[in-house]
Amino acid sequence: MNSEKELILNIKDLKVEYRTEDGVVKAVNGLDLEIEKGKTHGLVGETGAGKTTTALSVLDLIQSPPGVIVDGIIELEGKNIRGLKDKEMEKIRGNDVSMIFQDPMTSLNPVMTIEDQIAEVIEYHESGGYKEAIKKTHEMLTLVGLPPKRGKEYPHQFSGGMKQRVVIAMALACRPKLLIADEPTTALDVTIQAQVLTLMKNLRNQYDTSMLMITHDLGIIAEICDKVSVIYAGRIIEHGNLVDIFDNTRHPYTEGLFNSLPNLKDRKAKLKPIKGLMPDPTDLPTGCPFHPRCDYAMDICSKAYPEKQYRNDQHFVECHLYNDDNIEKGGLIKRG
Amino acid sequence: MWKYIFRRFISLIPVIIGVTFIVFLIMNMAPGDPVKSILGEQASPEAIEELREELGLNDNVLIQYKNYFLGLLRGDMGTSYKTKVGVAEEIGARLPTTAKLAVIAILIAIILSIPLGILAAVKQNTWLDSLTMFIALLGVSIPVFWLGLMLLLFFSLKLGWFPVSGASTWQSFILPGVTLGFLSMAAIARVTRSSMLEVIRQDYIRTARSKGVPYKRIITKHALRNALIPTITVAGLQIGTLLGGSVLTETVFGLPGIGRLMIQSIQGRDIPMVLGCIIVFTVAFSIVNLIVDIIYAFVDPRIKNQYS
Amino acid sequence: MDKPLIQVKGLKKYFKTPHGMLHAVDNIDFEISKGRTLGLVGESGCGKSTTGRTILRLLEPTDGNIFFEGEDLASFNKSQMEEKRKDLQIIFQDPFSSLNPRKTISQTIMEPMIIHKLYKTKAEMMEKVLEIMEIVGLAERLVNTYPHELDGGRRQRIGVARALSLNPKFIVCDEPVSALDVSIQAQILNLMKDLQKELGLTYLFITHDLSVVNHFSDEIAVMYLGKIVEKATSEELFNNPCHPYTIALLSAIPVPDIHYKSNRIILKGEITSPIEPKKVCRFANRCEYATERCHSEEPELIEISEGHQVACWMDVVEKNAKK
Amino acid sequence: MTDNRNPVDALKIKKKYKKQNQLKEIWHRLKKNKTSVLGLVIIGFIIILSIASGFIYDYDKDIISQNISERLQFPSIEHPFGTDELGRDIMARIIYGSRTSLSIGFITVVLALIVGGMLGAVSGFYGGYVDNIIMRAMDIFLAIPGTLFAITIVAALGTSTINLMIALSISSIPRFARIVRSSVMTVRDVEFVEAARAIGANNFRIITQHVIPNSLAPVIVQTTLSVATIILTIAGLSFLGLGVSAPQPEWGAMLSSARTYMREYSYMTLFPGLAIMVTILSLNLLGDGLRDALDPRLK
Amino acid sequence: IGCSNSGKEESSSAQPAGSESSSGEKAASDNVKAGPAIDKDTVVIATADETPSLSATGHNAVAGDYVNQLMYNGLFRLDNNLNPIPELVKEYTIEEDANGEKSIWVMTLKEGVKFHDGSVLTSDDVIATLLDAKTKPEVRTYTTSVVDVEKVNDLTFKIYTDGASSALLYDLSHHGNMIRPKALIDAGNDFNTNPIGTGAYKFVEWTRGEELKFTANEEYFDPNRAPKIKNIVWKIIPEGSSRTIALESGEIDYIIELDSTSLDSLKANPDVSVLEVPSVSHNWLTVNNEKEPFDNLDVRKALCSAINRADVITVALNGAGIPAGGQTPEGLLGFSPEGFDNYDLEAAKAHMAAWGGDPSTIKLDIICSNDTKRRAGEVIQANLKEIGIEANLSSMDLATYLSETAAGNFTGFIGGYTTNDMVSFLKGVYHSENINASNKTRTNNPEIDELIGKASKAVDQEERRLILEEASKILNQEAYQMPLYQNYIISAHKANLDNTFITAGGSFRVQEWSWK
Ligand SMILES: Nc1ncnc2c1ncn2[C@@H]1O[C@H](COP(=O)(O)OP(=O)(O)OP(=O)(O)O)[C@@H](O)[C@H]1O
Ligand SMILES: Nc1ncnc2c1ncn2[C@@H]1O[C@H](COP(=O)(O)OP(=O)(O)OP(=O)(O)O)[C@@H](O)[C@H]1O
Ligand SMILES: [Mg+2]
Ligand SMILES: [Mg+2]
Repeated sequence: MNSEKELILNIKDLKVEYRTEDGVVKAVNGLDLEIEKGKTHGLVGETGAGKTTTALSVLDLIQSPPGVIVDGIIELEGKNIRGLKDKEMEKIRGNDVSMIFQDPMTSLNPVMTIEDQIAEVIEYHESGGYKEAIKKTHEMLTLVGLPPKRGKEYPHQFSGGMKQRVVIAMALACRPKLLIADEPTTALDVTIQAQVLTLMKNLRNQYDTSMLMITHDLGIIAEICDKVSVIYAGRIIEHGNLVDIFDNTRHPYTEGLFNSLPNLKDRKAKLKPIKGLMPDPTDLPTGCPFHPRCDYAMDICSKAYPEKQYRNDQHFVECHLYNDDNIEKGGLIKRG
Repeated sequence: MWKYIFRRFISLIPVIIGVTFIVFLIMNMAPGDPVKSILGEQASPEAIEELREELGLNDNVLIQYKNYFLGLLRGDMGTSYKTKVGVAEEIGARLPTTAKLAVIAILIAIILSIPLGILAAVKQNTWLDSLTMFIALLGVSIPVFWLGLMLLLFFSLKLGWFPVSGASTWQSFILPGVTLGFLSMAAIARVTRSSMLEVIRQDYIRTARSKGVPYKRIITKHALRNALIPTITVAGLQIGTLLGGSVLTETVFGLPGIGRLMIQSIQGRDIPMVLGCIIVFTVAFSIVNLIVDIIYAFVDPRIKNQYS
Repeated sequence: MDKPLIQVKGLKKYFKTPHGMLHAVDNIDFEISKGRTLGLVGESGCGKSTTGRTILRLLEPTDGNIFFEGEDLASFNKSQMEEKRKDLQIIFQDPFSSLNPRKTISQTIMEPMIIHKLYKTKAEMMEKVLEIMEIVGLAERLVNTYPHELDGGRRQRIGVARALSLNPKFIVCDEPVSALDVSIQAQILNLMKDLQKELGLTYLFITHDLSVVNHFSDEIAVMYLGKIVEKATSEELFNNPCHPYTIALLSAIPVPDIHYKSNRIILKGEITSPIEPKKVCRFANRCEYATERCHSEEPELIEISEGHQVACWMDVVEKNAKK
Repeated sequence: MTDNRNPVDALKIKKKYKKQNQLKEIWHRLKKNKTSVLGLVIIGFIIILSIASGFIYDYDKDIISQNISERLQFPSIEHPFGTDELGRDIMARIIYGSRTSLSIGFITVVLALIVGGMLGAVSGFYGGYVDNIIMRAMDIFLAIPGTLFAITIVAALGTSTINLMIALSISSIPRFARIVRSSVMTVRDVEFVEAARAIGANNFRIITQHVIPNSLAPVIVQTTLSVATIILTIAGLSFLGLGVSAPQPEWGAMLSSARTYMREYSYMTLFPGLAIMVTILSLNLLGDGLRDALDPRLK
Repeated sequence: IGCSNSGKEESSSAQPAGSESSSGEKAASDNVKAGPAIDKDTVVIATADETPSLSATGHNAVAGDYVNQLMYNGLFRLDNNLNPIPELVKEYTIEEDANGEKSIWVMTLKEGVKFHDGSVLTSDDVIATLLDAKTKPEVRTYTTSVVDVEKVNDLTFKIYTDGASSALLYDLSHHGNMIRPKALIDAGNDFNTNPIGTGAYKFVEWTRGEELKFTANEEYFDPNRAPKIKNIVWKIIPEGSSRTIALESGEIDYIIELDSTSLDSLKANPDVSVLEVPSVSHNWLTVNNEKEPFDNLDVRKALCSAINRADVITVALNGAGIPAGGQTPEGLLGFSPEGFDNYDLEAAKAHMAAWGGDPSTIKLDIICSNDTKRRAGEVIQANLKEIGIEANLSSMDLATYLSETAAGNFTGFIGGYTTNDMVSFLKGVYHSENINASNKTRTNNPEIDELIGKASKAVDQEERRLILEEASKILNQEAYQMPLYQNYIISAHKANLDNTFITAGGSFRVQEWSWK
């Protein structure tokens, strides 16, 4: 692929810690992430892998204390935005980068009308005042399929799916360059989830927005993402495009994720879950953090952290199983 | 909404019946005799007997209560044993003072405590937090009369800014208001702090931040209104406490309020007056609660439709 | 099929609300044979949990019968029911709120034994606790830990262990894995399946995740607004869904396969209010095939093939053909 | 799956893993909050002092014996807090008085908590008309001034510290009933209560084993704060001549009898006032810390 | 003037005699003009208690007596030495009845006395007033001496007493018998809201709980005693320290009840003058003479001599009082110290020994209903310990105390009695007919009852004195109770308020005041 890809977001060697009284939670440990302009980038991983932390670091919204970004570079369109002053950061938030949170039930202010909440972003980032902002709000509401006259209502009068639409309208109101969606449909019902996903897909295409889609649902990835990064214990352990990840799975962890899913076609097949649990983030295992759960673990795995091993110019894994020779062939059992 | 308000008042009726009846019984069971209190140390046996007869105290307690209650139904709260003045009239004369005192006190408390609470929450775990909470705590632990007299000594005697006693001008209410308000300040500041802390951890605050809203605006516009609900509850409860707990303040500042009247009446076993005061307190308390509930509805749209 | 272990007939559960009667469960029938699993799927708020709880009389049924081994649970009095609970258990969705945070694992697992006086001595009970912990895969060293010290997966195992401690015959599983990560979810599902095989358990498996229910259940009932709209064996339902709602539901599953081409049916709008529903097809508002009849008459469940029932006014066979 | 462990071993295993119990853990969390540790230390100090005061002082000689010729002396080395109107050492009386003040405060609150807590628990757990009746009754009690109870009970049963405690308890009952009720109501609908019912637990067991232990945290906090309120209330009652009987030292009574001397001999109010203030302050600090420590969600 | 309320003080003889206008020695001190500008038309008086009623017959409270004195006049009033002198009456004679007893009092009113409503005072008003007062339980104690009244002409009337009566003139000085217009009495006027009398001040307004306002009666009948200050504001400030602060800040001009603790600092304040007068209020530790062992004279005498009265005064009153010198109040006609058991520990121990019982078995519960009494109680408790008695203090609120003590449900309590006349004192405190009421020792001594009867018929002062002294001596010997002190009446006012004076009975005459 073209090495001069245009990046909207480039995270390099991000390290984030939560310094709690029970110890230091190493939530993100040297994470690299490149998101290309106009592409939808999926980030999958189990609970506690550091997905939300990564997303919040981009907007500098990590709860502090206890959270601290220890190291790393976060470039937005080539410009480092890490450590910007609050004032400058406020200009970026909601304008260049906006975010949709997991739970629509709690991410709207219960005592403000929804149109005021949407108009607020517009007011802060665009000149034109309140009237103008409301006008634009109504356009946004129509766009996400809500009648503008319901803008005067409060969040509790809306159902979950409608609230998530409001949140989407809010996130897209200023036509951000990058939209970060942190598990936007996890809290929703299957049918509503399908509605919202379809809506997001359409809007993304319409606005040509780049997107970071955080999820633990590989089905969603398959459906709307271009690129996928698999995160484990605060690091990207496998990265590639959909074909790389879905059809040429290399990392045992990624493989485990697939094997844990019930197979729609063969309902009798026994599930093959990854054994064990996510490691304690205050006390990560040495070497590859996945090795205690890995069926293929070797001596080296507990000693050294594996280097990135590229299968092609973008698909890489961090796993000792692979070297230049066997990476192309692959070595894992095929999933049923 | 009106139906709701109406229902609330209807539910007050059993409480008033219960309260008056129990107080009636208590006052009758309690040692101490209104007649001897009125006639004092020099009372002669004949005078005592005559006055008992005159006040109807020789009747059976239940008959006395029945008479009282029938009067109450007619809107007659009875006549004070001691002053022979109608209870309603006497209370009516003092109610404005107590009401003004309570309102001013609660206003002062709110004006002082909400900023303190916010400050403490925003600066959580810093010395500012500790300091503000310490000031707030002083409020509950300083004896009322001590604070009252100190204020009098300083502001009235030394500076001559406020009158020492009386209730004729608005200035008369400032020092008592501060004294009493200081008491409630602690409670209100503390809830404000903790509910503010709770609110600023909420997801929608993070949402607001992700929209690029400056932090100060987030506190004032997004967080405060959400944090206000528990604050209002406590402030409402405090008004109740203030209404009743104002005795010492009223005494120190010579304010002719109901708190003092009630204590005097209890001490003098002036049963109709005690009952009158308690009815007024009960009604006032539930009106305050009702107002609090209505304010809720304005602050929080989620609550509004519960009243429909 | 064997004789049904549990048989629900005309079950109704209404809730009183300020706005009127909420028909959470409205006249449903089903039966589950011993050792089998019935999956109950549907959108949020359609009455799945209410069904589960009413069967166990955690909620008092408004109407209907619940036959368990031939006895009608609905007619039991309080103490009879308390006695009967030995045989009927439930596993909850939320491993956080379903465990008393102030009881250790062993206390939680032992409590049912104490209540039903299953064993004479504390030591015997403790022995049993350890045995169950081993069965559900909880390490011995965790006996005295509190739930908040554990992760969701282990907590859910406690929930399973608690349900097992009385050797029940029937377990209602109310979304036991929805709150868990995929890999943990798979671990728990495997565990439950193994237990079923070993102990001959019968499950009512409530979920909104169709891929899970497909994997786990022998039969599936699809619920919509308090009614069962379609019921069939899992294979039949996935291969030959008939009710428009079932079809939409199946099409909405995101499939983790980039070669899968979905022809997704997006349902318009959202579930309507279950308060005082009209006597019409409750899905009609969102149904693209809805006819006038759907808006005026309520369809009954009819059997269209062996064990496959649908409640829909459309010509079912025709629809089948279309599929 | 069934290795044959014998029952005795099972218990041994349980013992083996007996590690921190919950109290220890609460203590552990409490320890992290510096201000509440300060509160705890002060309260502990006061309690130790009050226990020790029985050994330090001779009640007849140091606490109640009068020395009119040394009355109303300002603080000095001999009398660090000065002397009162009867020439008694104020410091000794304050230290000794902590016994009465604290025990009235704590016992009263515990009494009120038991009765009010039971009513509140029943009311919150059952809801419906039971709740309605209990809460209306509590409203009635709430409307009756505490002074009235105090006068009636003290007058009817005689002046004694115990009767004073009964009177104060009665007037605190409604408050506790309310707190416990609202706390119980939040716990009542949590799933583990339903789980308990599902395993066949009866209401009594559910209330005592599941509901009450989990609704206790806000109640405990309120309890520490109420102790403070009660101590101040005794001072208030002393003004009405209903406090603790003289010559027994008690802070509220000392404070109120010093009121007459406030302007000229301000130290007489200052020291009992300070004693009350420090106690209340540290109870509050402790209460705040406890609230956090008792919440298992906040690790 | 007898008024209820235990807190009143009492005292001994040393009263400045002399005419009423020559009072106010204390005010003589300073000429430095002080404080904020004085409104010469107004004087602001502060008091702790509010009158229950403005009606002269509607209460028996000190606070009410003060205001009644402003608005009404009696037929008689008490002079500075607490002797009755004519007020509305110009002259009177006493006639003998059929039995030869001096029981017919023929009195003539002053002419041209006008009520506040403009009507002129006549005999009819007197008759209506005295007969009306007899129907009012609140003032019953002071209306019994009048048996009947009869009109002679517009200004002359006859009062019939039950035989000779020494109490009549005292009773006629009491506020309950102050003269009100017949027309209003007949019309059922509410004197609480519309108090019409002949007094030096007219009622203007009453803000309940806060203040009363009065204005001078321009048509006052006695030009020599016409009010000099036009307006009176009568404020209720319940808290003692607040009253003092208000005086210091200049907000008020006169404090009726001054806290004894403020005495020293106010005395040192050049802007303020302090009035201190020993009162006739007699305060004691009362024991229930019907209960063992207090029915034993030795025990009572032991208690009486065990009490260190000087210490009690120091502690309870901050020194503002004099030790009681007998079972009757010093300063009233008929007082005698003879045979009284003064503080003497040895004597006390001897009495105790004479009794022969074990002092530690004595159960004495001393009821104290306020702070002053509690302080006194604490000293007494320590005193009694010296003779081996472990007394208990118990606090009760005033109402409980009043009814429990009247009913005899006590072993001991601290109380007092205030009256301006020895006969009414003896009657109230020791007469057997007042058992279950004001006779709380429950003394039932026929000899005393007889002496009281005799004294109340002795119109001749000297004869009366002798009878009363005899009674006093008997009482001293019987030691029915343990007298403690007669407290000072303390008032304070701005130094430039002139002509202030208080009697041992606690009354003061606002109409005589003037600004310097
Ligand atoms: N405020 C915080 N204080 C302490 N630790 C935190 C905090 N927020 C997150 N963590 C820890 O950081 C790690 C990464 O958390 P993060 O929320 O980024 O995970 P995630 O991948 O988003 O998980 P999920 O799928 O559950 O949302 C976890 O171990 C979590 O416990
Ligand atoms: N105790 C209750 N009182 C009133 N309404 C209730 C109660 N419990 C449930 N409901 C209502 O009954 C309906 C069915 O609820 P239920 O919990 O059974 O749905 P569900 O299918 O389990 O949904 P979910 O997937 O969200 O768990 C809903 O509309 C719900 O609001
Ligand atoms: Mg997350
Ligand atoms: Mg459910």
